[in-house]
Amino acid sequence: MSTERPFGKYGGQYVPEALMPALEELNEAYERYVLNNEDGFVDEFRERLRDFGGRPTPLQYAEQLSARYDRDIYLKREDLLHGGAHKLNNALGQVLLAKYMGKERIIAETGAGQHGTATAMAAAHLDMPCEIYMGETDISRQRPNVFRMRLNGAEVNPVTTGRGTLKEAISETMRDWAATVERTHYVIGSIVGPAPFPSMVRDFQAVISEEAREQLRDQTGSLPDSVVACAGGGSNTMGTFHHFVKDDDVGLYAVEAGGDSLSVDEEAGVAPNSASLSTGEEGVLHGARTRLLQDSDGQILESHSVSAGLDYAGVGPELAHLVDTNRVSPVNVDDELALNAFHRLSQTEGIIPALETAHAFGFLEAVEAGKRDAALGETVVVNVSGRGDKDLETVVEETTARDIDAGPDMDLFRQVGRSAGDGK
Amino acid sequence: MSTERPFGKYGGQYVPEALMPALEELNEAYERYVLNNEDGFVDEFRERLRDFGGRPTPLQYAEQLSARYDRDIYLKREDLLHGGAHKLNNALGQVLLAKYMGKERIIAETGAGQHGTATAMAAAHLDMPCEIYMGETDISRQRPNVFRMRLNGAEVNPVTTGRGTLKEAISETMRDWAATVERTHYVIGSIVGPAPFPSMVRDFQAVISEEAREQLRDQTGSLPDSVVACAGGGSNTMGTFHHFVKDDDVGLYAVEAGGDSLSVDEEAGVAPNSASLSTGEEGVLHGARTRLLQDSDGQILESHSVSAGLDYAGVGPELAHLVDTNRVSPVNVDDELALNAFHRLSQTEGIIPALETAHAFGFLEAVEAGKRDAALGETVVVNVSGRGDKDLETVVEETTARDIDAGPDMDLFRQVGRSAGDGK
Amino acid sequence: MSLEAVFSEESAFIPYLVAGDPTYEESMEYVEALARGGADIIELGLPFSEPIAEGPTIQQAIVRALDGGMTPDRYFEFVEELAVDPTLVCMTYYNLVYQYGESDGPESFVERAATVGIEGLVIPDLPAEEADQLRAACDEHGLDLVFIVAPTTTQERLERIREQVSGYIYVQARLGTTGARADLSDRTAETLARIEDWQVPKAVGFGIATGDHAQAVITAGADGIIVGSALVDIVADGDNKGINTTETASRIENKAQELKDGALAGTSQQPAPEKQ
Amino acid sequence: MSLEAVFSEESAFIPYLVAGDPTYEESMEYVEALARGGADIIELGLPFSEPIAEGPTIQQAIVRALDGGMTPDRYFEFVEELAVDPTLVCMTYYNLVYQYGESDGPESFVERAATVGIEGLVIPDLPAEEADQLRAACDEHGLDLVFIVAPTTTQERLERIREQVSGYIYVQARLGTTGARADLSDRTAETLARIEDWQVPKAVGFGIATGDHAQAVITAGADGIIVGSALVDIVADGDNKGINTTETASRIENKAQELKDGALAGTSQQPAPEKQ
Ligand SMILES: Cc1ncc(COP(=O)(O)O)c(C=O)c1O
Ligand SMILES: Cc1ncc(COP(=O)(O)O)c(C=O)c1O
Repeated sequence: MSTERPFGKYGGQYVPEALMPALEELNEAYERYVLNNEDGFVDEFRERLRDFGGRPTPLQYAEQLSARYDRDIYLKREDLLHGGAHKLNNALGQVLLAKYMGKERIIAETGAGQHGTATAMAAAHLDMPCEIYMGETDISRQRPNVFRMRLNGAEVNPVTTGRGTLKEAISETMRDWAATVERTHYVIGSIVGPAPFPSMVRDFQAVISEEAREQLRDQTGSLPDSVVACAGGGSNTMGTFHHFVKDDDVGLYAVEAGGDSLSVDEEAGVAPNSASLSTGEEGVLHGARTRLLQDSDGQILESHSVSAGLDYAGVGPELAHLVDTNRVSPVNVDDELALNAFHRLSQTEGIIPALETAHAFGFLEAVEAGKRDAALGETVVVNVSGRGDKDLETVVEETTARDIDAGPDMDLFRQVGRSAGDGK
Repeated sequence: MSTERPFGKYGGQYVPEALMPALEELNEAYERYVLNNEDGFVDEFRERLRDFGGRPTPLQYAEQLSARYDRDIYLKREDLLHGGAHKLNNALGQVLLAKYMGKERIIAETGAGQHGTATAMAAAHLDMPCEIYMGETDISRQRPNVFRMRLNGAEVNPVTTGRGTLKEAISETMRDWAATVERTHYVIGSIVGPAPFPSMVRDFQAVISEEAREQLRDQTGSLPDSVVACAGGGSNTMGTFHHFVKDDDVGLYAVEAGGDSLSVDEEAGVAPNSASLSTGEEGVLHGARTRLLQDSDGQILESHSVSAGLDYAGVGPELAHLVDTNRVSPVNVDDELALNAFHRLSQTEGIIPALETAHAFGFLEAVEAGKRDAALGETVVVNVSGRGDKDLETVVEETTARDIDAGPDMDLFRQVGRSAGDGK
Repeated sequence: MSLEAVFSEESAFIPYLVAGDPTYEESMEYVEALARGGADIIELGLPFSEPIAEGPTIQQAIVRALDGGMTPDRYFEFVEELAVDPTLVCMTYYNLVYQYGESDGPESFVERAATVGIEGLVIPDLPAEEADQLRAACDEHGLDLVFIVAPTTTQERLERIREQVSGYIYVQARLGTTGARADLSDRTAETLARIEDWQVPKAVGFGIATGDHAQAVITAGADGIIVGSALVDIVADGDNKGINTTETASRIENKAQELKDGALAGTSQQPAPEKQ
Repeated sequence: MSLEAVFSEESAFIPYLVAGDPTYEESMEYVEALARGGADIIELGLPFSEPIAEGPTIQQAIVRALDGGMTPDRYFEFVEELAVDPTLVCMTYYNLVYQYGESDGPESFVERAATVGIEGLVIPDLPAEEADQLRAACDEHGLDLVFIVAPTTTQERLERIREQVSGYIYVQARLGTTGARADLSDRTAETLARIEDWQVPKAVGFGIATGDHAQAVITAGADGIIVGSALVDIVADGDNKGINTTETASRIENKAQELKDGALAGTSQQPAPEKQ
């Protein structure tokens, strides 16, 4: 299978031998159930996505943003999916597949906690025991999501190695998998990792573009001029792009986290951004050859973004390939643009986006302000990959700490912070 | 209009004279736009509910609960509505109506913050300035919702009178309205208040039962044996019941908050519950004659429930009428049953419900355990009125403080609490 | 004296206080001070837990009175015990009226009110549409039922209110809730003009705080002035600062006098009243 | 000595340490202690920031070595400077191999490794399927490429690995990551049986911690034992407790001796080896 290399030079299976048989088993299951709908897997998956997940999600015309940018802006509302982000499409697909494969236990990594909560929800729904690995740092900055996973009955295993964030959590989950592979399925949270994960996760997420393409044609009779999505690992991105890839005239923009800055501090081993498509280089991480943030030796850099879900040094191999072949344009938006976009969308459209998602909207504004050059055209579809409830504390902190033009007056937040604190 | 008395002896318009003309104006608008679809109001409302709100919401067969209770349990998934609760159906309807009426400003009260956030979202979406009145106590116990309202651009006005909860917030919003009635619309958050609010809010919420009835017939070919919904003011309740009221064979159960206990402490002026249908008496509150928690003099009692959204001394006049005429069965579930149900639904179905909603599920369990007597029948529709993200802190606190059988081991919660605290 | 009769003599000064604010005994002295200060009618508030028509000043007075143990029964005792000249009107919310006594409905309340010597009722959350039952009980027991007209009241509603009202009509000077203000609203004159031909005396309230206000309102054509928050402010101040009751009572008396004098000064500037 | 040649003499003891753990100089002494203790081959780890196959012990060693400034270039200097008898194998992850040198690809790394005297590579995240490029480079520069077989490895995959492997085959004793354990897995014998007829020497690793383990593994049919965490634990202990380098080195030497002795004791119990 790895010989197929659907993503050019990217992809592959760079994992310990102990996991290879599991990948072969998974690949076979992927082909049988997902690609060939054996035993009605795909039908059951779609039915559960509809009844449990709430699909289809709407494609909404955004009145205020369309006026502001003088283009027709359509929002694909993945924030309305159960759990609050696109993540459930994949988590539900994989947990269901694990069930078809006869696995008895689910493990997953999580950074922001969105994939972890989606997996915990799917596992509860399908009655599978579930353990989530999460870095200690992320555990303390994403408290509500830790609660949600625990409430759904999942164990949350704190990862104390390294900086205690997503990268370490993935490594740790792979280690668990290597020890328990026979009865355990590892639900990877994005289009990363060894084959067949990148293709499989994309297929589960592709429902986003399948619906959006159809919905836009129903609403306008035509295809969009461009499609915009944020990119961390890239699962919402490829999900939103997939069915448009063949439509050559549709521009595809993958918006990465520019973080504080695009430059790298080799000494400290830190890239103050997560822009692996824009600034990274080919390498091998977490089972796949892809574009990475790494130093000149090949050591992986610590990434940074105000949004925990984009804070990752790698990216899906398929996106790397589509960027190399000029089908997808990699762009990036820094923390400040993203925060401004967060507030703008909240205030003008009544949709509080995830900070990850806010990056996609930051790109629209950057183009409008002439800070980025892109021919977005008349009609733009933007994926609202998730809602921002999980980010409230971060946004309040970061907005108070910086000078965010579009932010509201922060006084009441401080006041509430105090009285809530006092009340305990 | 008040002479029509659609709810028997309940309802009416017990408000200051200054507001009466506004109610007449509203009633006229209600008849023109809502009842007669003038200028295509209803079409626009439904379109926005679909594209912005995410309707229809699914009717999901709940596998684990059905097995547990040996009945077919169907979940109406209002938790998937934008904002996370049924509240948007009403808020969007009223803000849109205000726009049709030429009003320039929106005000609303909120208790748990769910109606406030829904109104703030709808107002942002429709580009209307918005102010929300919220009791100081609620402000400090519902922090995330305060943030969300502010982020959506709404002003949040703290109400310091009384105990600083919903009852005081309603009174205060009425006062604002009395001063600004000419250009302001007051978006009441439940089927309470003076006519035409109870009918109008019900009509906006009736989409729940319209869909559920149709969906169940599609899925099973028949009607349910019973329909269960929690009842605070009763808007999700009547929304879920409305289209079944005429189906005489369908049992309708309104589940109130039993709080700590059903008995009343007249001395302290406190009813440690919010069960106005089960234990209250006829009276006049906030513009309507209905069933109330009051002392023998007619002073309104402070209500109590672990769920802020049910914590209200009154109830919609229509529900009071349907209870008097034996069409609706009023039942109640105490804090502990509700907390257990919260955990059970989270763990077995992968749906973290609002604490309000958890009461509806607590009723199923109480019937199963023989603690309540009700002929629920084979097929039961339960309204999942909202999601529990807003309640995480409360649940963790209350579960830790009590002995909740169905709760998970609370250790990680405490640990996270600590490290999050330390991290700051 | 019957309510209408009061107005036949001179411009009426109608102060409002909450019975039992801050305690039964103090409140008794303050009401007596109003009488000494020239009150013609006293609107005596029976405190209700959800006073939706009141601004912050009166809301707080209500909280004080409830905390002080005021109930409908105590209220009636209070009125019985009270030995003052001015005609007494009870101002409260409908739920207390409705719940009073053994059986539901307003009858028991009205009967008891009549017994203790109350001449009229003002129920701010009871519009004309909902008032039939209470109107009937008042008629039976010889009480007047005062209604409010607001700046927003439509012509159609004016007719409805006109049919129901007796004693006096309470002209709400401005939109909003009760509370003392620094200025007077133009809308007062407008509203007065709209009901110029009504037979019933017109008393203006909401926001009147000084003798000058009083004078201006009477000059604009009112037959009386209703003053609440400006007086309640003095009670609150006395309570907050621990001023002794006699001192507070005398401040209330002085304020009452200022307002009564203002009203009288206004009368002399009015076009000759057509006495009814 | 070439890798296969090592095994032709007696059961091989193959210890593992992370180069540069906790510092360049200390690490140098510890590796020398391994040699003194009887190591036949040394697997010298080049630390990578994402060591997905390692358990906690080696993860921490890697963090120490990276913090101590270890890089691929320093690693090669380290190997050059090292004057020991045992044959050296470099154990690292593929990204470091791939990135080394001016142009992408494994050639530069292999060339440099050969120059400094490394005889073979173990790359735990490089399965046979992805190894063609590296295999070619190793062939060109005369390095062996060691592969791992796991308890889960299927028959089909065994064939694929058999085609690619040289030097020795690393038999993973159990599922999971590296780390010293108290017991040995049955699955070791099972795996050894499955590859009994392979020409290449079989070294067993993952969890071997004592001389007794070593003996048991060799008795079960292995040609060598690979021991990492049990040795790294000593380094960690020395570092944590501030034990001096000489003392730690001698503890390492002792442990090495125990393991080597165990392996030799195992040999005598083995069925007479068919020498290839
Ligand atoms: C809302 C949301 N959007 C986007 C992402 C980024 O992931 P991906 O690029 O795989 O879609 C995340 C990850 O947590 C997320 O939660
Ligand atoms: C999720 C949810 N359910 C129910 C309620 C109770 O309101 P009602 O009885 O009007 O539906 C609330 C009120 O905040 C709520 O947030």
